[in-house]
Amino acid sequence: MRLDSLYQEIILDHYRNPHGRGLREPYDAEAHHVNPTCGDEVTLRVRLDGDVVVDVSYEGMGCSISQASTSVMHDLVVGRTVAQASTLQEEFLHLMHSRGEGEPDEDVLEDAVAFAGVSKYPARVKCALLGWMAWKDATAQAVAGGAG
Amino acid sequence: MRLDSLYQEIILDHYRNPHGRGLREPYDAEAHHVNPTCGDEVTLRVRLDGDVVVDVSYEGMGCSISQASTSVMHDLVVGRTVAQASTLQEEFLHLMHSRGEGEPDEDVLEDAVAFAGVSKYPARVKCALLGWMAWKDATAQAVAGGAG
Amino acid sequence: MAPSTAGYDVDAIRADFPILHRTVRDGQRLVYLDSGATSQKPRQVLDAEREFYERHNAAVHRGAHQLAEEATDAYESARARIAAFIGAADDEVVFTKNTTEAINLVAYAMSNATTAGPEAARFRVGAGDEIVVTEMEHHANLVPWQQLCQRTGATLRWFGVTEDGRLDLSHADELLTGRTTLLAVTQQSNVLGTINPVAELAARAHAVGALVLVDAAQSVPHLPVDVTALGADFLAFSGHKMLGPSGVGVLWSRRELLATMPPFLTGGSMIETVRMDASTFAAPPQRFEAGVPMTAQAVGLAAAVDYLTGLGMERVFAHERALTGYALERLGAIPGVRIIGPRDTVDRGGAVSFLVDGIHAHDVGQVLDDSGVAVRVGHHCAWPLHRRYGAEASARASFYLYNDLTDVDALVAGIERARTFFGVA
Amino acid sequence: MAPSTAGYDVDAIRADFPILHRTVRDGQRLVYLDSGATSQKPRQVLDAEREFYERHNAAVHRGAHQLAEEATDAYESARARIAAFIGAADDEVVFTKNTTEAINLVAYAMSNATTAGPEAARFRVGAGDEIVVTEMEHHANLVPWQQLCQRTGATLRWFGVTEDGRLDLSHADELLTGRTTLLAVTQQSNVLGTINPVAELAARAHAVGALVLVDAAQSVPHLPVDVTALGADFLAFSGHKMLGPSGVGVLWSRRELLATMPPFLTGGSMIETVRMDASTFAAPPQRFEAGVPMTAQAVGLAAAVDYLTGLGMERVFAHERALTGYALERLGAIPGVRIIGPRDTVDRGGAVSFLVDGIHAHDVGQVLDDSGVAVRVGHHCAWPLHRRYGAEASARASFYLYNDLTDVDALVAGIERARTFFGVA
Ligand SMILES: Cc1ncc(COP(=O)(O)O)c(C=O)c1O
Ligand SMILES: Cc1ncc(COP(=O)(O)O)c(C=O)c1O
Repeated sequence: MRLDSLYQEIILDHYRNPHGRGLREPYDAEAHHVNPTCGDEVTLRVRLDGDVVVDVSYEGMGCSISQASTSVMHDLVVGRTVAQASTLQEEFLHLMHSRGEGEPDEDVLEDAVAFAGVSKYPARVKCALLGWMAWKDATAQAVAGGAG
Repeated sequence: MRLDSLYQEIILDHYRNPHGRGLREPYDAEAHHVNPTCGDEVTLRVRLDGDVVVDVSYEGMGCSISQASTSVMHDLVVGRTVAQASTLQEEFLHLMHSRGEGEPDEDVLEDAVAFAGVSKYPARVKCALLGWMAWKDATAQAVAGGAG
Repeated sequence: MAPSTAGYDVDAIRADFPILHRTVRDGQRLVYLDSGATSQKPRQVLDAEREFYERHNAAVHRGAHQLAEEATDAYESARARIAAFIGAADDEVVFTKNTTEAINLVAYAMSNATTAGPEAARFRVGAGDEIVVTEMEHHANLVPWQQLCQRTGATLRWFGVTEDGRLDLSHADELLTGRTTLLAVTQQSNVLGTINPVAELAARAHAVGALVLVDAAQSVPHLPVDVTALGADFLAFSGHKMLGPSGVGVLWSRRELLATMPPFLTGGSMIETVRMDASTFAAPPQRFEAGVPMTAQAVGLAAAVDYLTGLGMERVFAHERALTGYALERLGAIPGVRIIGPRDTVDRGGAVSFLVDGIHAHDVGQVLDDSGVAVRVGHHCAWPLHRRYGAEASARASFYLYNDLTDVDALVAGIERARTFFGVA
Repeated sequence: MAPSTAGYDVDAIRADFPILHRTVRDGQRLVYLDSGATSQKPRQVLDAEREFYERHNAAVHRGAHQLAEEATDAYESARARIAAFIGAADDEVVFTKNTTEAINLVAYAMSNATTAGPEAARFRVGAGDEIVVTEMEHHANLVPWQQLCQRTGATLRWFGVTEDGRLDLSHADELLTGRTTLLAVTQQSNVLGTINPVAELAARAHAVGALVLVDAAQSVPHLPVDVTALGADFLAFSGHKMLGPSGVGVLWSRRELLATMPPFLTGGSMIETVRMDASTFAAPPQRFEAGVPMTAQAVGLAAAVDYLTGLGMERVFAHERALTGYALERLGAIPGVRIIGPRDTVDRGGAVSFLVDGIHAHDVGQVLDDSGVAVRVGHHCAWPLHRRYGAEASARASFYLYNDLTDVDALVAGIERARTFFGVA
């Protein structure tokens, strides 16, 4: 069934019980992103320790896809190096642009493979990417700030 | 033949030998009109004596239709009262907007009936009206000036 | 008594719209409830456009050959029919690409008045002057005025809205004052469905010497509009929302205003004379139509207007009112559904925006789409209005002349399915 | 050696254009020599538009339902194909309604830079700055710059033209200086047919820090254009002159320029966030596409680009060059015919403007029209250029891919007929 392949159980679980939600101190950088067509927004903070992502905290409003995707991202990137997390971000971006043709590697993307079905719905791809884009932005600032 | 019904002999005669051409003194008012699509222009002066049009003098460049029409107009309005000439102007305007359906009265419009065929060609109607519109404009100024 | 819809044959109408017979999402019947975004097009409109291209296509107002004559006639006949449709004179109708351009045209003409001649004085705006809008405006009738204020130093002020989705007129006297240069207001909200008392507002604005621009993008397609009765100075609407092609819209204004308003887009066909150092401009409407226009689309829009006139706008409005009444009743009966906008059909058109408790609008829209029901989700280009009602987004069903009661039933069934799917039923 | 036209089958091409098979003026074969004003449309383009309306029509970038997805895909695929046609990246192509709007967009963005943030500094223009154009510009690439100067206090300067219809570059160093903010120049003159050395001019303008806008309305339809090779900053063209629908045009610009250029038209779909008192704007190209766009027309233009690519622009250009060479030769042999523009095919496209001694251009055009031959008469929206050559008006034959040698023969026969009719033969 079409709806079930879009809204996989993993997605609905993360939506109902988001991981890592809330804005926490301390943090190195914060980004605020919006989806201009629907008004969904996320405020996201990144805390690094050296080149390791030690916390990602966030708050926002949005649909099941954007909420769940941010929650899944939290689990994926926290504890990884910025380089590893960036690779994951690119993998996920690639999957989202695959138009349902992507074959994601579960060993790499873990729960995020559940979003493969979203890539068939171009209007929802932006929802799935909202948190990731905010993370990318905040992390770039954090890295630049650390270097400066 | 279509061309002959457009370019009647009367038109070609006036085109080759325009009546009243040249800018003369004295005059009460002058108007300069252009046809923005083709660049045709006319400068036209009106001389009134009381309410009688005693001279219409003009200069300009343009196609056969605009040149001939101004020449025919000269013959029609000079010597008439402003009221009579204005009626003629309206008659002619009406004929030009008749799309080939007009039945002009030769006793009224004289040589100007030759332009009936022009009304079938909307793009040329503006040519036939160029001089008349300048006359109307200049006369209105002359009348206003005389009153003021 | 509401106008009768007797003899209104929605099945016959639907037969004219090829797209309504396609299926979506693996064979579901298409239930198109997104006409507020853009309408579908009947065969008659598509045929008129194609006939123009296959028989008469040429650049208008520029050539003297037979095709150019025919194309110019088709274009000007389209203008005349569209003008008649809104009770206007031919030379008061300016073709634009959409409502948005029509509104921007006025906003830019007003800033151009700063460096134009004295005849343009009444369009000038600067520090101390005020532009008044409302909180229910579409971005197209808000952002251009914000920008005009930024360019000129004028101040933007606005009417708020009431809890039940009406304009809050209680501060009208403070808002409309001698400082007001222009009031810009929508005739029908694309979110709430609310029909505003434009004639009354126009009278009040005129009393303080302000100009009045009416955003008619959601009214001209759906109800009889007569510009004289309305009393506005400018009226803007889009062809694509009223059965016409994309790429064509209309700015209507009074002859005497157009006659002194400075130009906006400049170039070919809008000039009187051109020299290297300076130019003068043609009379309206040409002055506001620079370049080769959207001729085929104007012809298509005229065919749309003929189609609407054939049905009768009173009957179109009555049909939509019946659908809206039914939808408000059925949606109101679903637990957890909150309607944003008036809950009855008084002064109200057929845009019905709603929230479903516990399900984000995007997710509601997704389940509806999966059921073949096309609605709009998001803020519908009225973000401040959504904020006003504490909603980041809503779902909107919008009706048009080809919808019927079964479409409303499909909407209701889809919402119920969403509630079950997301476990909030 | 000129590119080969081997295998170029003009009869097969003509079969694709329904209008070319109609007759005019009581049964005369239509000889359409007015493609410089607007081109005719092949069946393939009309079919693509209709298929869009009948299957996929919806508002783009606004909906989440299946039709909205399909419409958005169709629109963005059109953008990608049109971008590829001129060697550009997708996000560097902005849809406008025509060339005129595209040029005005840049001119208004430049005046908006005055009140925009510091990132827009390089677009600012004011007293002491200069905008440079040429004497052969179409009004669309002249009047908007006159108006920009009027709004901002900048000065307009221009390149003259030589007796034989070329740009006079002898004063280039005086014209292009540190004061030059922008050079606006046509790639191919719509009157003279002259193809200007745009890459060279762009290099010289860039050397003094100026921006370069190229009016490609007459080049993109007729010859291979690669924006990278050209080295320009902005390029504008119209769909209707290149087999596409009316109502759609393109502004191309470099990504880094679009990224900092202030918006022009404002409203829906071009925003990032909107509050009542202020808004922020989306990334390009959306920032420059306010309102529901001309989606079906963009789709039609992409089909036109596919058609042109199928033929190959090198071959289209070679075909037109062959026709132009033949026309220059045959017209040159008629006593009393004076050609305005280069008399050979070096750096020259297929617009051939001419005067006939003793017969006004309107009258020449009338006799041609009566013979079934459609040409343009007047100043062709290049009034200063006509004044430069001492002509109030000229007749212009302009060729396109569906014309053949018999069309040139018909033109010549029509001119002979005019000379006989008016007794100047
Ligand atoms: C050289 C040139 N520039 C600009 C234009 C304006 O194009 P449009 O009228 O499609 O905006 C034209 C054609 O009219 C042209 O030939
Ligand atoms: C009320 C209202 N105003 C303006 C617009 C803008 O219309 P367009 O996008 O056709 O310019 C719309 C629709 O999008 C609308 O609903």
